[in-house]
Amino acid sequence: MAELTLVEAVNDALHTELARDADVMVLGEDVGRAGGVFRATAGLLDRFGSDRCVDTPLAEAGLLGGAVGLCMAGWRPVVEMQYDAFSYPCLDQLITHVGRYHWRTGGRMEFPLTIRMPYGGGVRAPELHDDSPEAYYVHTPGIKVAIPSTPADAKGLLAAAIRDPDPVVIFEPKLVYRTARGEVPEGDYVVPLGKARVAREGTDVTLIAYGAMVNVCELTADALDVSCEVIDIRSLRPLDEETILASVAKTGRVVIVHEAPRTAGFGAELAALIAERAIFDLQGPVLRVTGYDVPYPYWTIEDAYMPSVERVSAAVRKLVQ
Amino acid sequence: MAELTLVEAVNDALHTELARDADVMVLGEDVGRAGGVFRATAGLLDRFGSDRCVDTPLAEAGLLGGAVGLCMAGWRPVVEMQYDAFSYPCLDQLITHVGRYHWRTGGRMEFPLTIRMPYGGGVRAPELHDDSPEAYYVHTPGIKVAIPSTPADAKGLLAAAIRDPDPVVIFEPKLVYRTARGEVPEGDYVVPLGKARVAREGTDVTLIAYGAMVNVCELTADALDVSCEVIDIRSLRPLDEETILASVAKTGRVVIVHEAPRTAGFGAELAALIAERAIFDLQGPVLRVTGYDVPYPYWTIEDAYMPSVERVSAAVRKLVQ
Amino acid sequence: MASTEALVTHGLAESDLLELYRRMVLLRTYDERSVVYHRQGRIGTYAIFWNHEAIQAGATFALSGDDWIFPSYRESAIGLVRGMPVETILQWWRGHPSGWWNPADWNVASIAVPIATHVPHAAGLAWGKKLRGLPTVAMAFFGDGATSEGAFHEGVNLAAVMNAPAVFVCNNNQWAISTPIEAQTRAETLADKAVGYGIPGVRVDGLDVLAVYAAAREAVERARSGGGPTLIEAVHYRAAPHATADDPRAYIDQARVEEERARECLGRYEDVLKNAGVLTVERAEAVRKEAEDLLRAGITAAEAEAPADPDLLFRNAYVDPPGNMRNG
Amino acid sequence: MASTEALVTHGLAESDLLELYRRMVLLRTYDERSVVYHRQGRIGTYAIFWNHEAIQAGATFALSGDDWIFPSYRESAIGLVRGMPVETILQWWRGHPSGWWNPADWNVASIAVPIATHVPHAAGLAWGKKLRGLPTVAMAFFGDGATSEGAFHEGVNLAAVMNAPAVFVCNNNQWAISTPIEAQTRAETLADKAVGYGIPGVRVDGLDVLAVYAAAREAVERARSGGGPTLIEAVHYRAAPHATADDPRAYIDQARVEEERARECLGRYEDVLKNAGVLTVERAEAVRKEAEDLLRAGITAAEAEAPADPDLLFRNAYVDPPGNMRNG
Ligand SMILES: Cc1ncc(C[n+]2csc(CCOP(=O)(O)OP(=O)(O)O)c2C)c(N)n1
Ligand SMILES: Cc1ncc(C[n+]2csc(CCOP(=O)(O)OP(=O)(O)O)c2C)c(N)n1
Ligand SMILES: [Mg+2]
Ligand SMILES: [Mg+2]
Repeated sequence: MAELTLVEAVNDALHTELARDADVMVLGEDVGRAGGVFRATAGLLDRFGSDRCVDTPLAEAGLLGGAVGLCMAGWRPVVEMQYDAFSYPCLDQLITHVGRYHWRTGGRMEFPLTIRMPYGGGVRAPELHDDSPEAYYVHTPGIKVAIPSTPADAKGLLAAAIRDPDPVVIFEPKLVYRTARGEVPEGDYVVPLGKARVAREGTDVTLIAYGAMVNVCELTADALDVSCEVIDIRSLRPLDEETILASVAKTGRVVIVHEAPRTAGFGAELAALIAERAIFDLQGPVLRVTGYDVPYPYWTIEDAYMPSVERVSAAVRKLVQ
Repeated sequence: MAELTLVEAVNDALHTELARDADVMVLGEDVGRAGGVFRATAGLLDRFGSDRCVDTPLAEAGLLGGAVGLCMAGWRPVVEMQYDAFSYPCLDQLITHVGRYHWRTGGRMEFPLTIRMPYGGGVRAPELHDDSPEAYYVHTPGIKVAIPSTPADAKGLLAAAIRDPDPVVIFEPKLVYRTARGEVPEGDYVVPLGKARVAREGTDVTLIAYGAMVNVCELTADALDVSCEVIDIRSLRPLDEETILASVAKTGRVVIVHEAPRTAGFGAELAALIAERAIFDLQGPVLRVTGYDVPYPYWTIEDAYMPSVERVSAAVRKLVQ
Repeated sequence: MASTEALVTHGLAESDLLELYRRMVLLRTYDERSVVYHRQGRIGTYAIFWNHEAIQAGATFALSGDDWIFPSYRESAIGLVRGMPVETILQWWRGHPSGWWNPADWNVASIAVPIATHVPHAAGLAWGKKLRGLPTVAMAFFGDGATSEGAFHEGVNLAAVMNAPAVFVCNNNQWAISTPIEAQTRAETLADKAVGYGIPGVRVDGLDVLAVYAAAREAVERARSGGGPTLIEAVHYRAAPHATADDPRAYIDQARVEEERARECLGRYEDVLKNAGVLTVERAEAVRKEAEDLLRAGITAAEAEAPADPDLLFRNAYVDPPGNMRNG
Repeated sequence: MASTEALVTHGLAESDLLELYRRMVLLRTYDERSVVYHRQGRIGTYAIFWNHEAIQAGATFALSGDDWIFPSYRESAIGLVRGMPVETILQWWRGHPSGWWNPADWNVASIAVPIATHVPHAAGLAWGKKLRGLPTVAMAFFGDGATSEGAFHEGVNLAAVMNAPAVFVCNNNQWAISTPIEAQTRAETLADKAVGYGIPGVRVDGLDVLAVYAAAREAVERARSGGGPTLIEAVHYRAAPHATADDPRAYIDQARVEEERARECLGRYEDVLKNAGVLTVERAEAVRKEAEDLLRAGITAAEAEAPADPDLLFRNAYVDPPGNMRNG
C-alpha cells in the first residue's frame, strides 16, 4: 500500500495496466511529452515509448474516432480528454460509433476502449473547465460510466475499465485530484464496475452521490446530528441498484447530490429508480441537490452553484423535520 | 383552418414566420433546392430567395456555429438538422456556445435561434435515422426544447420557438409526419412554450408522453377499460409542472412513455419531479415505458424496441391491479 | 487525368482485366436489381450507386485481401469484391440482423451511415496495424459532401501526422443529395485539399476503371512502403437519384443526367476490353448471367431466412451487459 | 514573407505608426503585469501572450471600428485596441462577472476558450452582415493547434462558400501546449490549408508588426470588396509558457526559447521606428508609462469592485427563463 493522491492513483493505474498488457496504449492531447496537463500520464512516454503513449493532434473527434480504428487493429486504447467540456467534440463519435460498433458487428467485434477525463467544478478556472457531462455519456447506449471519489477507486475503476470488453468512460473529479489522499494497493488492483460503496453507514437518511460530491455528503453527515448513510455510486452504468434500494429500505429518506445541471441529470435517473422500485419504503419526497439549469458560472460565484454542505443539510433537515 | 399533416404544418409555420419577420432565415442541408428531405422547407427558396433559405455545406457543427454568428449579425436563424442522429456533430456548438453565449455576454446579447429536426423511430430506415436525442438537448443549460405531437402544435410551437428570445430546439416526430392530420389555424398562430396539453381526461392513471408516443398512449387509453388521463408534455423546457402534478394528484398513478433509451432519459426527470413534489399523492410506483439502453435496433425488430400499446397497457395494469 | 491505354499494357494480366470486369458487373447487377427489389417492396430505402462501380471496383482492385475497406452507404455492396455473400448485403437493406457482419471476417468495416465519421476509423486502423508491424493498408470511401465535415478533416490529418498507410477515396459525384459541389466548396478540386494535410492529392476520371486502379495502386504502394496517406478524388457525375426515396427532378438538370448516363463506366470498360480483344460477347454474357444468378440466389436466400429474433435487441448491445439493460 | 521597409513608406502616416506602437506597448504591458498579478494571487490562471503582440496589434490595425474581432483566450486583451477598459479584461481573468462584455459594444466577440469553435461564428457574422448589405469584416484569431479541429475546417469552408468577408489569422507559435507543430500537421505550412478552401493563404513573419499589418490590410480589402476570406499564417515561436499553470521545461528546448526571446517583436518595432526617426526615447518612455498607469488604474478598479452577486448565476442564463431554473 502507498498513500497517493487521486491523480497519482490514476497515474499508477496507467503504469500498471500498460505494464500488464502490451495491447494497452494511451493517447490524447499533451499526454506524452508533458505527461498530461494534470500529470496523470507522467512517465508513460519514457517508460513505454512513443508508440504506446501518443500526443495526438488537437482534435477530439479524430482522437476518439482514431481509437475506434485502433480497437479494430487489436489495441485497447485509453483516450484522455483534456477537460470535461473539451470532450464535447467527441460526442458524435461516442454516440454514433463507440456505443454502437459492437452491436453493428452483430456482437462479434469488441471495442474495449477507455475514455478518461478530469471533470467538475470548484477549481477557480475559466469557463468550460468545470463541467459535469456524465449525463450525456450515461444516456448513451453501449457505454459504461464510472466515477471514483477516492484514490483507491480511481486506480481500481480505471483498471476495471481498461480490462472491460466494452467502452467505458471514467470521469475523474479534478477538484479532489490532489486533495483526496489515501492508501492505494500496489500492482494489480481492480474495483469491479457495478458495485456501489457505502462510504458511511447510517439509519435516518440516505445521501447518494459520486465524485467530489461524496466528500460534501460526508461533511454534511459530520455536521448534522442525523444519522446519514452515504452511498458513493462509483459506477453509473452498470448501476448497483441493490445497494441503493437496500439503503432506501432502511432509511426511507433520500437526498441525491450531483454537480451537473438538474434537468435530466443522473440524479433524475436515481430518483426515478427509487420512485419505481422503492415507493412504499419512502417516508418523504426524494430530494435532489444539484447544479442549476444555467451555464456554469463565473468562478467568483461558483460556490453558489456547487452543492454545498449547507444546501445538502437543508435538504436533509427538510426530510427529518 | 386548413387540414394539414404535421410536416405540412411545419412548412406552414416557416412560410408564416419568414413572411412575418424579415430577420428570420432558414438554413441547412438540402433545405433550398430540394425543399428538405421531408419537404418541410418546400417553397421557401422560391418565395423568399436564396439569402433567406440557404443550402449549406454538409457540416452540422459549422452550420450551427454559423448560426451563432448570424445571430450576432441580427438574424433569427432556423437551422434544420436533417435527421436526429446527424445532429450529434453539432452538440459541441450547442453545449459550449448556443446554450452559453447569452450568459457569456452578461445577459446583453440575444441568440434567438431555432434548431428543428425530424426525430424518432419506427420508420423502417437504416441505422441512425431513428434516434430520440432530446435528453442531450434538454440537459443542456440555456436551451429550451419542445416536441409537438399534432399538426396544430407543430405550427404553433415552431412559431413560438422562432419568436422566442432564447435558443429553442424542436423535435418533430417523423413517424407521424404524414399520418398525423388535423386542423391548423391559418396565418399567425403561436402555442406558447411551457404549457402541456391534456390530450385526454381521465381519473385512474396518468399517462405522460410527447411526440409520437402521445398517440400510443391514446390508443392504450382506447384499448383499456381504465380511465386514463393522457398528458402531452409538448414543452420539455420550460416544463409545465403544474399540469403534471395536478393530474398525478387526481389519479395517483403514473406511467411515463418515451422512445429514447431509459437511463437518464427525460422520463427520469418527470419521475424525479413526481417523486419530489407528489410523493404523497402516489398510490403506486412511478413507471416508465421507454426505449431500452441499447443501440437503436435493426429495423425488422424495431417494433420490439418502441413502446407499444401492449407495453404501456401492461404498465397500466400493473398499477391498477 | 490518367489515360486507360497506359494501363492495359501496364501490369495487369488479361485475367486481372477480366476479374475487374467481373467485379464491376457484379456491382452493377447488385445495384440495378436492388432498385427493382425496392420497387417490389423486398428491400427498404436503398442508396443507388449506379455508375460508381468503376471507382469501387477499380480502387479496391489495388488492395490485397489483408487490407481494409471502409465503405460509406454509397459503397454498401463493396464487400462483394471480397466474396461477401449477396444476401448479407441485401439483408442490411432489409433491416435484418444477418446483414451485419464481422468486419474482421472480410476486412470490410461496417457501412458508415453518418457522413465522414468513418474517416478517422480508417486512420486509426491503418496506424494501429502499422504499430503492430503489419503491412496493412486502409482504404476509406466517402463523397464530395463528406469533405466538408470536421470528421473528414480530423481523420485525414490524423492519418497524415501518424504517417498511417491509408488511402482516402473521394467519390466526387458532384452532388450531396440536392447540394451541388459549388455549394459545398470553393476549392477548384477536392484533390486540392490534400495540400493542407501535406499528402499527395490525385484527381482521376471516376468513370475510367483503369485510371482509378492506377491511381489507387500508386497510393497503396506508397502507403505500404511507408510513404503515408494519399487523397484520391474520383470525378464523375451522379446520374441516378441519391436514393430510392429521392426525386432529383426538383434540383438537377435531367438533360445533363441523360448525357452522363450515356457515358456510363461499365459500357466504357467493356468497349476497352473488347477493342483490346480481351472480352468476347459470349464472355460478357456469361459474366452478366453469373452475376444475375448470384443476385437471384441472394434475394432468395435473404427472403428464405427466418425473421429476426427480437431478443437480438439485447444480445448484441454489450459484451458484458449491465444488469438493468432489459428494463424499459 | 513581406518586409518591413515597404510598409514604413506604404500608406501609414507617422501617427499611425505611433498608434500601432502604443497598442503593442499596451498589450505587452497588460501581459507582463498580468503574469505578476497572477503570481501575487490577484488574478487566476492566465494565458500568456508575450511576443504575440505584433500579430494582435498588426492584424487588427487593418480593421475599421465596425469590423468584428473574434479572439481566442490567447487574444484575451485584444479589446484594448478598441479602447476596452483594462479592468474588464482583468475581471475576466479574476472570474468576476463584470469581465463579461456585450460583444456589440466593442465589436469584439467573447473570448473563445474551446479551441477553434469560434471560427464558424466569425464566418456566420461576416456572412450575416454581408446579407444585410453592410461592409463589415470579421477577423478571427486562433492557434496552430486549432487548425487540426473540425470546427476550424467547417468554419473556414463555410466562409469560403458563402464568400463571407472574413479574415482568419492563425497565430502559429509552433506549439499547442506541449505539442509541437510537427505533431499537429504534416503540411509544410499552415497557409497551405487555404488551398483546400479555395481561398488565398498568406504566410507572414509574426514578429514583424508591419508585415502582419500589410498582410491583414490586403486580406481586409479583399474581403470588403467582395473577394471573400483569406487565411493568414503569422509565424513565430512561443517564447513563454502556455499559461501561468504550465511548466514548459518538460517539453521545450530552453536555449531555443532564449534565442526567440532575444528577437521579440516589440523591441524590433521600436528599433524600426527609432531608425526611421519616428520614435524618440522620451516618446517611448511616455507611451510605456501611459500603459503602466492604465494597468495600475485597471487593477485598482478591478479590485475595488464589489464582489459579484451570486444571483447572477440565474440572471444571465436566459432572456426568458424557465420557471424551474432556480431549482437545484
Ligand atoms: C453527419 C450526417 N449528416 C447528414 C446526413 C444525411 N445525408 C445522407 S447522404 C447525404 C449527402 C452525402 O453526399 P456526399 O458526401 O457527396 O456522398 P454521396 O451521397 O454523393 O455519395 C446527406 C447529407 C448523414 N448521413 N450524416
Ligand atoms: C476543444 C478544446 N480542446 C482542448 C483544449 C485545451 N487546450 C487549451 S489551449 C490548447 C492548445 C492550443 O494550441 P494552439 O491552437 O496552437 O493555440 P496557442 O495556445 O498556441 O495560442 C489546448 C489543447 C481546449 N481549450 N479546447
Ligand atoms: Mg456526392
Ligand atoms: Mg500554438
